[in-house]
Amino acid sequence: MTTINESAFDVEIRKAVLRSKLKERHRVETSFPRKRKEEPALAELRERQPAFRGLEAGHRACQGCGEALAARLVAEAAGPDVILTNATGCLEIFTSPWPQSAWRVPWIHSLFENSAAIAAGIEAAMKHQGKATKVIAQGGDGGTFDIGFQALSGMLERMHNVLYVCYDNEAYMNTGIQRSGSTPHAASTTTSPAGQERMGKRHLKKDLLSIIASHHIPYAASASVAYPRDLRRKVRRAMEVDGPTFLQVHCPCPLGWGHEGAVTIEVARLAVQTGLFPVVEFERGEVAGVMPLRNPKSVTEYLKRQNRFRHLFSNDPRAREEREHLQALADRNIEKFNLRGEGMDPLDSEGADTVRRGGLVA
Amino acid sequence: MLVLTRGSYALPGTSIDFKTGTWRTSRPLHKHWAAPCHSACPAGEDPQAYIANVQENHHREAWESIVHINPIPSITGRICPHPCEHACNRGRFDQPIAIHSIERFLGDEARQRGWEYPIDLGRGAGATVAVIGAGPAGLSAAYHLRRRGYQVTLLDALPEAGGLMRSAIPINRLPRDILDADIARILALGIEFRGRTRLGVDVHLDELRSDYRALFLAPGTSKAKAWSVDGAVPTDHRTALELLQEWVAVGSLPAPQSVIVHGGGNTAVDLCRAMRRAGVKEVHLVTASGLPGPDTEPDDIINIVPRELEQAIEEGITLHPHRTIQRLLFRGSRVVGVEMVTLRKLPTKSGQTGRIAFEGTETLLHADMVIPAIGESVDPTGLGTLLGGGREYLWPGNPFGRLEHTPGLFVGGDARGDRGTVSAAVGDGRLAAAAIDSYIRQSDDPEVMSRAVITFDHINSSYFEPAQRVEEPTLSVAERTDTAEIDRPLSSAAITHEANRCFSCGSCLACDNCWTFCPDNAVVKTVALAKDGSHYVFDYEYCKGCGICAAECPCGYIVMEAEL
Amino acid sequence: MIEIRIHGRGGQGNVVAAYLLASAAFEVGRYCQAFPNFGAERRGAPVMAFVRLDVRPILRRSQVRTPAFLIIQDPGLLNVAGVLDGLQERGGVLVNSSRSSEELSHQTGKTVVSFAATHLAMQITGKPLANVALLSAFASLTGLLPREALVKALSSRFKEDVLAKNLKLVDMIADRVPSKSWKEIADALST
Amino acid sequence: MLSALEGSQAVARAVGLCRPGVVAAYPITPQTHIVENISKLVADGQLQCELVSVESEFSAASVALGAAAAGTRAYTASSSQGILLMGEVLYNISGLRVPMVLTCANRALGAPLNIWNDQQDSMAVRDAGWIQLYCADNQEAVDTTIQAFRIAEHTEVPVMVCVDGFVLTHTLEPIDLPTQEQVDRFLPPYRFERALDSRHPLSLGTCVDPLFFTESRHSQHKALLRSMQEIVAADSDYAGIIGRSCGGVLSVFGSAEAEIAILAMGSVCSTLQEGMQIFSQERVVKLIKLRAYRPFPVSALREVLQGVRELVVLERALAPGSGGIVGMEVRSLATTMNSPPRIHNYAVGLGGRDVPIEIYPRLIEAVTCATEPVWFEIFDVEVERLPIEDR
Repeated sequence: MTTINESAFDVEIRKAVLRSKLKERHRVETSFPRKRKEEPALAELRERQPAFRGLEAGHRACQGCGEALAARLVAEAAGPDVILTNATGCLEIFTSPWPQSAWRVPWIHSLFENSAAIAAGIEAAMKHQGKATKVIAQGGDGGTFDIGFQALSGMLERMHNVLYVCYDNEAYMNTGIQRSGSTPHAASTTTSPAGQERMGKRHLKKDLLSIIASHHIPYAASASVAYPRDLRRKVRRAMEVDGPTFLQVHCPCPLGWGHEGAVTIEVARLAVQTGLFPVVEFERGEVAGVMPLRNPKSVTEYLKRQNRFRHLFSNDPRAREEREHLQALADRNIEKFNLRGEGMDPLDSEGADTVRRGGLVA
Repeated sequence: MLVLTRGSYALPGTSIDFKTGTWRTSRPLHKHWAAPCHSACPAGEDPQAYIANVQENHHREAWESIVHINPIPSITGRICPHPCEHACNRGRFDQPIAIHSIERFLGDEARQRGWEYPIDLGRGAGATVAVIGAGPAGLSAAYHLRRRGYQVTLLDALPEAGGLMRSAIPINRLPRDILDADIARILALGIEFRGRTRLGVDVHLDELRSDYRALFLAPGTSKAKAWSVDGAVPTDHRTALELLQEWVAVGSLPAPQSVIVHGGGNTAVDLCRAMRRAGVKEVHLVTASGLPGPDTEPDDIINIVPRELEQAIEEGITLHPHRTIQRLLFRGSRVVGVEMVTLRKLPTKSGQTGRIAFEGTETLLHADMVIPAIGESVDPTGLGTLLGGGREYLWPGNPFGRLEHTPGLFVGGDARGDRGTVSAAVGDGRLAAAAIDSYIRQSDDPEVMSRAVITFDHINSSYFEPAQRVEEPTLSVAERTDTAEIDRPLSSAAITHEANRCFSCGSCLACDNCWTFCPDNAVVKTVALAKDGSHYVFDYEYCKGCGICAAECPCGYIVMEAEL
Repeated sequence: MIEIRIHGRGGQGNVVAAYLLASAAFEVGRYCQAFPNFGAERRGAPVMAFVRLDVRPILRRSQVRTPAFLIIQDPGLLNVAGVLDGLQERGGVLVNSSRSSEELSHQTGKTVVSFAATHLAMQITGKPLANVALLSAFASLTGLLPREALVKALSSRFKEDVLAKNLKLVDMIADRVPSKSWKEIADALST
Repeated sequence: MLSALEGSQAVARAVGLCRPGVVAAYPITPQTHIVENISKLVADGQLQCELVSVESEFSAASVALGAAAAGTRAYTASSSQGILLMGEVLYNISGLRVPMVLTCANRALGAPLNIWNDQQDSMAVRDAGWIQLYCADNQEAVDTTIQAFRIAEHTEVPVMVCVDGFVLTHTLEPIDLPTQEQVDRFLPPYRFERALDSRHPLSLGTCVDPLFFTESRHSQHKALLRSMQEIVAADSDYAGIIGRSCGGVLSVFGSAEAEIAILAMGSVCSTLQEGMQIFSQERVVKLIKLRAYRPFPVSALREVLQGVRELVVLERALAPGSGGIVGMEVRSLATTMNSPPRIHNYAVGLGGRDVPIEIYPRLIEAVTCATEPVWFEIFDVEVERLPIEDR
């Protein structure tokens, strides 16, 4: 008989492990576990992927979910020595239906509006414990642009060493597609429906990134799931910074935007290539880099692929007006951030996703 | 029994217990399409495959991949009109891959570096096969038979092997040292070559048929076709092939003031250029085909290597596309010109296409000499009843060249009647060798690969950058001679650049896109485990069937298949 | 139990005076309790603080309604309604004023001791804060708090130069008021 | 060592003795002095902790939650509206079973705006799943604060230490602070088994569906009930090391046989205690000082109420439209007694209304004269100040 003092927690863990082992599917380790011969080959391969797998398969996101992809890429680029917080929202719900969790990094969900504050607390604890573990706060656009904005602003102002990642799918998707401060102008949502009197959302998409950058933080950037290499680079960049950093990741929601899951990436790419979603970097409040647009595309290319803008293609004369309005907004972005490229650039909107044999090293 | 955890925490990665694969209604599959270049190659090469090797700087593997199909890439790289490039999907994006340059580069590398043909003679069947005609079809057949371990005797009427490649292709397009070296390398594999052996004179079919288990006939076409315009023939009538062969062998050509060559093949253009260089001031090429451009349907483009056409124009050849000769103009017995008429290849009532001349478009063109370049037929000498009934070609009627009524006899190359390029001849030789092997082993015909060809709309071109196609440097018009090769070689760096332009149509590029973009971690990266040769496997336990991988595969290698 | 009420204005260190008084008493072994009449008043507005001193633990936490002593930080406060309310019959009033004790006693009908504390404080500390001066005077009047107790209390709150000046002020005040004239009352309440 | 300290300063120093790693707070009267004093300790290098000056009470609670979940001892403090702004987080902290300590400097809730003391704020979050301990004086505030960390960490239930605003927080009185060595002996370093740790990556705060939510609430309820033993144990261990006890879940003053009893929470108990001494000639009375309101010590109360015929329950808050809050719960437990006392329920001292010592005889008189039990009344309402319809 052993005399090691086993805490209640250890016992719980041990039982859970035993349970899982019975089902032959379980891991606690973040590193790739040893070969288990009795396992099927695929399960073994799953463990031996050349990238850190922060978000496991089996989560319950919709087919073609842009946010799931973005979160997966962020966790991959950031892990494993990282702690994640998560605002209430789709990502939180679909990754953590007890007793399961898709996260393979330490993760905590508290509330809708306090992801940044929870992260600040964890960061303070890491500092106190003398650990270098980086903290990443995550939230959707609702939890970031709207309800969680105050906590986020406070966290940035206090210069916590936290990377805040906003998965921007431009509406409250978890509750069924209600408009948020991030919903683009003229988009139809369940609380900004298009109808006889309205052409979707009346207000503009909040320019959150500029507001964030105005906190004079070391690094704030936007990125898109359509450009994973750029996204990974920005995550790594932010991870290197000792101080508050911010990433706004544009990620389509097939359900909320009204497109097939298969075209998630295409839609995201068009958002960038039209100038509607500028991919930019700020350092200490100043624009420090942009992804130039090689050939800015017409916003129509982007709008027509999504049902949330379907009313903009009706016979109503306001439809044309709103399309032009959106085009003007895109043009304004292009002008404001000087997005128009000067010839071909390997990191512009058409070069940044170039593939080559053997995959992406970055 | 599941027991609540304190504060309802969960263990990491336990979502793996939840099989989201059950959500799926369609699933991604790897579909190994035929690349258009592969499908278009008369020799049967798979350029996409060897370009993939070049991308990884595996030049030798690339070359081995070619010579598995075609033993003379350094020759075909130079002289083939490369329909592969015309078919290349990249042509819909910017410009096609310069496949011929890559092929030529690899062939030259192999020769210069002394790479040996990857042949395992150990499995030799030992049986004897005779190959008649040492042109590209015969050489290819001999090579492929030798690869299969047969004892091959290669017969040719001429003292040296090479056929038309030696007799009719200008030296400045195909330097003879290269031709000699490549042929020598093939023959050195253990092929017995007997030159100066003319069928029907020095050897006879019956005797060969009894001495060898099988025969491959590749005599080529050396008999000038009867040519006249409404029954009229110039008194100084010479065919283009005759003149070209004379020029290649002897180096002399008639040199009138002006010449009209009638035809649309390489022979016609080669002759035009030779005559221009021989001092003819005005050289006209009248061809029923069109020039590459928006006005010309793909199947109506003149069958000439585009760069050669450009070079011909540079050298001062005047082209008359979509024209034919309707009448010869005579002054006494001497030809002084032709009447041309415009024509187009159009669908006819029968449902096929035909060339229709338009009344009222007649024009006159004056010249001192009119030379037809409209092809040749098989010399019947020694072929006996095989060419009975006034037929000009052997028309085997199957891709293997098997002559159905004479077991053990196979035919390929120009003599088939439906070929016209060195590459096609090489392809014939390869297929015939396979068929001969089957015949001798008394097994079924080898399977002919018939994968669907992937079109441009399956390619996700977002993932590729526009990039200028490399062009081989050429000698300036002033520098050009009869012997110096006009097209100069490309550097290894240029070849790598060019190879990297390849879309890898319908074949996995191992770019990681599917692996990167799967929101569900349902694409697993592997090399060892993928049964279909790709670098990734689908984890159907978790794949929800969203289709992102298929949409974002740059190469069209992933398709969605409904699951009922 | 001795109950004291201190009247002042926001910014005059009224609560500090109460805390110092209680702390000083604590230093001589008394139980004590000091607390402000918690208000939201801003600088200049009349405020109060309470002090209880006893030889037994003090339990009650109600406001001081019947003080034995009043300490009034400026004469203007005498005009504020309720300032003198509940003062025990024998109780004393210590006022910071340039008017004489007699004059003020007459005016209020109470036993008043007055002196110009602000003026003195200004001379010594350079600041117009009467609280420490009044405290010293209170100590002298009642004999409750020996100098050492005051020194300890002040030392816990002030440092270096400020402390030195305040101590100087304490010493200077001691004989400005009739020493131990309220000792009898104080002693009576202390049993 | 005994020293004369302001209540807030004493609490701050007690917190400091507990060596928290992270303190997060947002200023609100009357809590401010606590945080100011902690800040001073940090500024003077007497406390090594991360002081996070957040932008709201909501974030204060969240930061403390994050820190505690990451395995660091965390502390926060607030009052009134601040407690309500934290409300959502408070439920969350307890549901996650993350231990931490919060000082509530009790204050009324607006509107109308009022910064003074009553206990409406902590009452408003009484069902947030926190242990609530009420302090009668500043010595108790100090001792309870130190005990609270141990209770929280042993039970993994967060503890709210309720200290009456101003009446305690701003009152200077002699307080005995234990030594660092004593506190260290009592309170071992924090160790949270489920701490966020990249070597052991758990997921906290998952979504529990109807199939298990009932059980999770049951577990939480049980944890609160079990914490009763830990409250008593911590108090007695504390007494063993430091030599002073706070009476566990409740204390009784006066004669055990008394047939009249007063039950109260917080600083009003001190005044009543003195009232009992001063007015001892009136009647034999016992004072029940309820320290643990959550968990609600049903059996301990039932025991001390044996033989009581008249029970006054005093509240510093009310449930408008219903009446007393504590009174209602006491009344409900009394129904389980064989001979329950008559229960008279009063709210006193709302929004800083002074609770004079005379309240004691007045209450005794009121209940002894009452023909019917007083269901609920706000004591000391000046009727003539009311609009006619509200009298």
